Amino acid sequence: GTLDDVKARGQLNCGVTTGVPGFAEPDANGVWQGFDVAVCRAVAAAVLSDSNAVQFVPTTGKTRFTALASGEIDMLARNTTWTFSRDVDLKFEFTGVNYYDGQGFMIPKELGVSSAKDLDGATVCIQTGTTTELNLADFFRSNNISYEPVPIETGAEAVQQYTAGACDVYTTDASALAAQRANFEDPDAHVIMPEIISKEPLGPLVRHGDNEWGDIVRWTLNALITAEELGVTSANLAELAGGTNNPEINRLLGTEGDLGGMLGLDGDWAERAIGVAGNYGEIFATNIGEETPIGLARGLNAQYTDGGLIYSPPFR
Amino acid sequence: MTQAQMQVSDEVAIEIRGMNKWYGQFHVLRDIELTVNRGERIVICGPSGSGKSTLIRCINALEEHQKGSIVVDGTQLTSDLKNIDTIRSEVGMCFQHFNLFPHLTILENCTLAPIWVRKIPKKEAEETAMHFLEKVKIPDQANKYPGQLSGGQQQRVAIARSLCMRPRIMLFDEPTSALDPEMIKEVLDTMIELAEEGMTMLCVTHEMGFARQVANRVIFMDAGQIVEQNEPEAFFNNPQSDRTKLFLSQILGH
Amino acid sequence: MTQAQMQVSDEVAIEIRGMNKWYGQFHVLRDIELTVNRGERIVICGPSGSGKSTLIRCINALEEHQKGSIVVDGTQLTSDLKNIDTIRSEVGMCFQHFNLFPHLTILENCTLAPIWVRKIPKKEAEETAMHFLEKVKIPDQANKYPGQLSGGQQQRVAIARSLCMRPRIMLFDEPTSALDPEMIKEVLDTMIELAEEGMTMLCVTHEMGFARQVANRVIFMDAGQIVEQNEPEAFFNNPQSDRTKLFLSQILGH
Amino acid sequence: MTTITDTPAPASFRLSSLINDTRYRSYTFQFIALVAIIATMAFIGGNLVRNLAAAGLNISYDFLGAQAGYDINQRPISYESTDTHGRAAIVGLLNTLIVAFLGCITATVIGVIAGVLRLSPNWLVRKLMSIYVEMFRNVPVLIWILIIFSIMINTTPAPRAFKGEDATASMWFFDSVAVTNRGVFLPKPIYESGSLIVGIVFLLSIVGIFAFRRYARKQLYDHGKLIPTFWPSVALFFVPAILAQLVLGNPITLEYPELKGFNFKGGMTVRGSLIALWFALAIYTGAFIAENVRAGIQAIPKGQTEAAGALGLRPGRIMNLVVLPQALRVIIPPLISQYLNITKNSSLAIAVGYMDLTGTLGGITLLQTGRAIEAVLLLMLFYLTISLSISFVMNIYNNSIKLKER
Amino acid sequence: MTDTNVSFVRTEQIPPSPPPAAEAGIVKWMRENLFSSILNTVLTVIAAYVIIRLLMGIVPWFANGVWEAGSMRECRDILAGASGACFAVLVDRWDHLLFGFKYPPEAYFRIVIALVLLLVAALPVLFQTVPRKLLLFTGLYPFIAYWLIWGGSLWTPLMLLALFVLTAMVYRLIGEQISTDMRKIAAAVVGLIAGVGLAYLLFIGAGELGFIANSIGTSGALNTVAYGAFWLMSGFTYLFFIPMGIFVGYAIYNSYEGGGLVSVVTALLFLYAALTFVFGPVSDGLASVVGLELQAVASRDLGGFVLNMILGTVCVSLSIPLGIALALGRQSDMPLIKGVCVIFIEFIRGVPLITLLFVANVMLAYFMPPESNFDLVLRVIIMITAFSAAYIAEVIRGGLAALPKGQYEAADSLGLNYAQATRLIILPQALKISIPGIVNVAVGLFKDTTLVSIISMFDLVGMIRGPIQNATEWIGVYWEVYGFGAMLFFVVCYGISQYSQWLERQLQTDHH
Ligand SMILES: Nc1ncnc2c1ncn2[C@@H]1O[C@H](COP(=O)(O)OP(=O)(O)OP(=O)(O)O)[C@@H](O)[C@H]1O
Ligand SMILES: Nc1ncnc2c1ncn2[C@@H]1O[C@H](COP(=O)(O)OP(=O)(O)OP(=O)(O)O)[C@@H](O)[C@H]1O
Ligand SMILES: [Mg+2]
Ligand SMILES: [Mg+2]
Repeated sequence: GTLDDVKARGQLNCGVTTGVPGFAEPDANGVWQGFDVAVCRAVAAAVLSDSNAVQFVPTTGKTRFTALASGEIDMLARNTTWTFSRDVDLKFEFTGVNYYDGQGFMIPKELGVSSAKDLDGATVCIQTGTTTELNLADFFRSNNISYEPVPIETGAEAVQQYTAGACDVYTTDASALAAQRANFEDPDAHVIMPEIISKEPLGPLVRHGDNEWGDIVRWTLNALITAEELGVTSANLAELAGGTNNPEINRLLGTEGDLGGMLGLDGDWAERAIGVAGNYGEIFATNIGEETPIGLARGLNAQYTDGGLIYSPPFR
Repeated sequence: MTQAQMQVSDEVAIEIRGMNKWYGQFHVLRDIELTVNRGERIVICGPSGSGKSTLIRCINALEEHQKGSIVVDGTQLTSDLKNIDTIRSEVGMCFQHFNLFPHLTILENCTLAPIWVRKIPKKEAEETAMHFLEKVKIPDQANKYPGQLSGGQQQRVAIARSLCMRPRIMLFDEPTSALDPEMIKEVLDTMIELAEEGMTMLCVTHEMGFARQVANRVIFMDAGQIVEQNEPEAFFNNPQSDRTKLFLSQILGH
Repeated sequence: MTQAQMQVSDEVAIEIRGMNKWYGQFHVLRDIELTVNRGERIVICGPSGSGKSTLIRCINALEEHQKGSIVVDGTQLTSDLKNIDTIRSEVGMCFQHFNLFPHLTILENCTLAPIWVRKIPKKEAEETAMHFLEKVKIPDQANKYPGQLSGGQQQRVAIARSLCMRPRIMLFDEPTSALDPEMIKEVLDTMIELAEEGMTMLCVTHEMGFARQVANRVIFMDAGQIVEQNEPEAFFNNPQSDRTKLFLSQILGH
Repeated sequence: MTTITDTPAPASFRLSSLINDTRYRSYTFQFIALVAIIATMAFIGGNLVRNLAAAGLNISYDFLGAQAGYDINQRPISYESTDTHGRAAIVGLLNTLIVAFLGCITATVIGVIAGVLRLSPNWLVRKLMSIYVEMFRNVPVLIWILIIFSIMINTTPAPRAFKGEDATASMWFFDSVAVTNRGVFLPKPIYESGSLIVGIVFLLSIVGIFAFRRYARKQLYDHGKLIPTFWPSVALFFVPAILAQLVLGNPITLEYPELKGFNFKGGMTVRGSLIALWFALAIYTGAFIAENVRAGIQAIPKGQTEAAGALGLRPGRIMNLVVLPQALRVIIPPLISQYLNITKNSSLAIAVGYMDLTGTLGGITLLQTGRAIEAVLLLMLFYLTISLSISFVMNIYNNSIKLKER
Repeated sequence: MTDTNVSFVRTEQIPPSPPPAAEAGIVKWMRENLFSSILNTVLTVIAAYVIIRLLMGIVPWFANGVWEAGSMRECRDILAGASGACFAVLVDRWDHLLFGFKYPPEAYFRIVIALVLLLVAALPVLFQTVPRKLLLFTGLYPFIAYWLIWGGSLWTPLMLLALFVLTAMVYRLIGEQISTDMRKIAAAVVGLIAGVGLAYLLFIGAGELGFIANSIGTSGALNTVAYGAFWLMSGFTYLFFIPMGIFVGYAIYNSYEGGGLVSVVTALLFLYAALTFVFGPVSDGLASVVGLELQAVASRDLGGFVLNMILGTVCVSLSIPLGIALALGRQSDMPLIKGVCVIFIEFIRGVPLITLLFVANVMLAYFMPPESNFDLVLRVIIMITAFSAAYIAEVIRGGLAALPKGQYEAADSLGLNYAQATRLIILPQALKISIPGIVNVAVGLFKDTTLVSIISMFDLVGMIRGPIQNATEWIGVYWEVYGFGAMLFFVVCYGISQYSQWLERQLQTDHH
């Protein structure tokens, strides 16, 4: 199975994007950084005990599925929406959701538009490569308004067109909108509209059929989430790993039970995964949280206990 | 038939006075003085680079001269386009490499200029063309393309093409030097025939047999100057200048 | 020296029986019968297109014949590559346009085939080559490229190149017709020398002087057939067929 | 002469004849090659089947019939997001053809002008043209497409710049044409009753132009009268149709583009993406064509011009009657490959968001359906067909004008 | 009536004199080159206007350029509204633009050395006057460059080199040096091995075809046809697997006299055996004794302009032999071989490179055995090589066609066989004629390597469009990076095309 391949190789091949700020981008030193990247690193740490034993394979919208299907990559952690046909028809297995997104619109304030329903006749820049085009078409068709789509390949080019006024509206996942707006010359001149026209649950995926490997990816992600829920942070990780009186934490960190063994890993796997960059909340905060230039609020991505959708099945 | 039997009138066909030409700093033609009467047949010879080609190209305004005057058939050669046109329609020219138009048939080659320059109706132009093609003995090739003809045939077509413009003066620039020996004769025969009809001709050539047979006058050029001119017999048998003697000894010894 | 003085053995070098060749539907060679003895020197002439080149190219398997048999030095020319190779290494050929290899020096031209085909060590091959280059009187050009030589020299190199393979039979296809008159003599001299040494030669040529001087036999071809063959004196002075007479009158009158 | 026909018995067949006999040799080699090809196919095909099975995929073109779900902004034929992927591919194909066609024409015009100007006696023009040619020939077309697109977006005004009292941009030609960074908005003709007649008149006048030119040629050939054709042709082109339009009381009206809401409405739109791609391809390929044209003209020996001059032809006529007809024969073969290059390079359209074949079938369709193999195969098939047709047609033309040789 | 006074003799020479004053100097130059006619004057004015406008736009942008800043925002602050470039991005991302973002910075010097050596290696190929001895270095260069760029143990390229040399030696040994009897024995052995091997391969292939047929099934008319066709081919192959093996074995055996086929096959067999059985263990063993290691770098980590350079040089050099083979194949008089070559060439020339890159990216992996997993760079190299081979084949075909028929005939009449004639006579001449054409293809190909950015490789353009433009601090840069990229390509391509023009002139004078 994939697990053996990865172990034999000593390296995890993880498909990412060619660059989305905050989610996956190489920094000035050429090191991949970002929210999606952190998932890959966590898996690598869990499996190979080395968060740097990851080969990041940049993929485009077109190439990501074949890269995964052909075995070039072991997992894809790229803003890929979990949809029925991808899961069923293309034969992939989505192992969870690390970011709940939705498609939104950004528009210059001066146009004075307050609702997406007022966009009749607008020119809309779309960053192609995901489900965006389809959502957009559905939205305008169901609201019976006309528009002019302008498909753009990269986010940077879309922004360029949008800021030059070549389109009135820019649509893509709300997270990216926020991230890009933050870098505008004058961010306040643009508003993100309230309508979110689609559900975009983004998460890592693996090939169909290798359930052991799928489980590892799924539960590594869940470990990060559970860690936040249970208050396990990178600061107190070492201390808690010594054993606590919370059995759930103990099971998570391997001091109780043998969850790791069931996965084909050792007992410390989750500790290592969390140790890379902290729990889900910490990863969020360092990569895309409100303190970063991306400046995303937790919103839907808060723990269920805080009214969000982030929810991990129990570790038992 | 010798040259004496062909008539030469007193009328002046070409008059060149104090003509000078430079290529950049290089003085190719120096103080050329030359008068050609109507009906005269002049052969120009001289070593390579002496300016023979340049001289006859100046007469046809293919090259500009910078000093002196050239009067052809009473028309002064200036940079005035009208005069150039007049002169060019009076003067026909044959080149060493024939320069037929490869994309046109022989007949079209011959009728192109009459139709577009002389504004002669096509039918009439074709009749004239056929007449001259007959004269150069290749009427049957009229609908072929130049590429399909031998060198000698091509040169004869080139002559016919010039004749179709009914020029009063013909210039030849080494018309036979690119030909195989067998073909030279064909072309020279055509030229001799032309000479017999009294065409005024200036011919750069080294065919000395031809010069003896048809020329009224042979001009020897060297270093851009006319060094010697004389009737053919006198020229060949009794050259005056040393330069001429040397040249003749080379050419005839060959 | 006349042909009578050169020895001709009884051994058969080339035997052609009922050979026919077609290009598509066109019957180029018709029922050719020809026996060449070792040491014979045969000149083939005939009007253009009569199939002379085709005949000697068939002997060298450059063209395939479709009917009849060709036996060269006891080897039957079939489609078997081995036989073809054997024959080609027995038979040298000189072309009208020399076909030297322009990217190799004269010496390399001469040693290429001995080294690669005969597998002779390079050094030895070079010695042989120099020997033959001396024979054709251009040893000093050995390190030049063909492009730097005159036509006559090139043709002599071509002969030397063939000789280096030590062929027992030489074929010549109009070896002098692409040359300027001065150079023809050089080449003919070389060929005469070769003939004197007793090389079996088949030569397509219109150099009648050469034919008279060295040939044992002159063959006249027309329309793909051998029309007449005879000893040179008899052939030139007393041709039998009308076709031959006509041809000779044209060629000698020229 | 004796005619013995003792044909030799054909060399007896041995196994080694298969290799050594010229009669069988080539069959042997081809047979071996055939077996090798089949074996290679088997290898590749077997792997393909096995890999697809392992990935749980199957080759199927059913997706072409499924609903596409995305919109395309430039639709030569009607298309909705509810139409099929197949139809979307056709739309893309037509868009490819449109940009390739426009590109070829414009590149030819640019190339011919630049090529002729490179031979101009004017030093400055000559240098300028060679800078143009070298600059474009030596930088990748993708970079040029991106740069030109960017220039277009950033130097032309956005529609909203036309808005309001203090508009920073204004329309051209009496408010009929708007040049924006979304494209160019042009008046669109509206056909009312009677416009058919105007149309017919216009067509007739075009026929008339050809007839007139023939007539002029005939006059020259038959009566030696040279009639100028340029201005009469221009007049013929415009006057009858305009007259008909006036006489019939303006049956054809123009719908002018107007700024309404976000965009200009009404009229015709030439989208920015099309313009950028078209322009980039044309100007890039134009540089190559310019070189071909220059080489073609220079390949005509100077003797041709001189001979024509000596016959008394004027320079313009020399160009038309002698030089160009010959140069054309030199220029056409490389021109064919430049046309093919434009078509192939148009596949970079997606870089500027133009929805060509690669953008639809090879882009969003591939992306949405994940049918990579099928989509890529179809894509190659389409391009191959286009390329082969272009070179087929151009080769026929080329052969028809070839020079006759001995 | 004749002019009696024709005779004339010049007694003194006219010395050459300088041309009249109006015919020289700058005024004349201006008159002739700028203002010779009304049209030209107008053109001059227009051209001057265009140039001035362009300069007015570009010069201030350049002059105001900011070279030191940490981000786009800082640039904007420094410029404070004035028009100006933000060249700071070039400074900041210089390494990435040239080498990609993953290549270890401490190994940059290796690439620089490899590129410099490339120039040296190219010299003897490009200039006839350079000593021929340098060609030896050219032959060694690929191995050196491989080691420098990809790193790893030096033993790998060294062993490869040794294997190639050994293979050549085996070839010569069998072909020339051993006695005829020995060669007969060798021929028998090699023929047996090759025959059995071939029969085995065909047997496997036939099975494979049947497998394909079965997995297609017979649902649908098209499938039924394909099913039939595959079974037919399978049957054909089954029928012939033993006869083919025997025949090929026999053919090799039978050709012992010529020596050619035997030695080629022996050499290939040797190479194959050595690569599979000896190569790995020995080079590993040697590496464990003496390291000679450079830090290994994965192909994936190559990027930036260097990736363009590597793809360009590797693909062009690989495609020349392939192109030659295709061109010869296309000239062949065997319809099947000719047909295959024509189809390949026309197919490749008929589709855009990016569709082929898509194939490399999404399809090629499916054509390979499931366990083999070679990386994207290699796949891309394969496709680009195939692509440029088709174009080079056409160039070489032109060169072959330009050779006079007499050259072939002379070679034939001297008894050279096809391989000898081709190698010694035809190719050297045809290639020489084709060099300018090949150089042009190479320039085109080098430019086209930017298309790999479309399949998510980080070459120069990919680097710009991906990581740099999406970097948080550099959002909004455009002209600076593209201008820089354009300039890099311009310098290289212009240099090469000037070379090719020089060469063309050189060849022209050669011919006379
Ligand atoms: N376009 C030109 N530019 C510069 N110099 C030229 C040009 N054409 C000819 N010349 C020079 O002018 C001189 C005379 O040339 P011309 O062709 O008139 O000589 P020629 O007597 O016809 O020689 P040939 O017998 O070789 O034809 C030569 O030295 C030549 O090099
Ligand atoms: N490859 C070919 N295909 C078809 N016909 C050919 C071919 N080669 C030669 N011929 C024809 O065969 C005939 C004989 O040609 P061949 O070259 O043998 O004549 P030849 O006697 O050598 O003439 P020449 O004196 O002109 O060399 C000619 O009519 C020629 O047109
Ligand atoms: Mg001259
Ligand atoms: Mg012949």
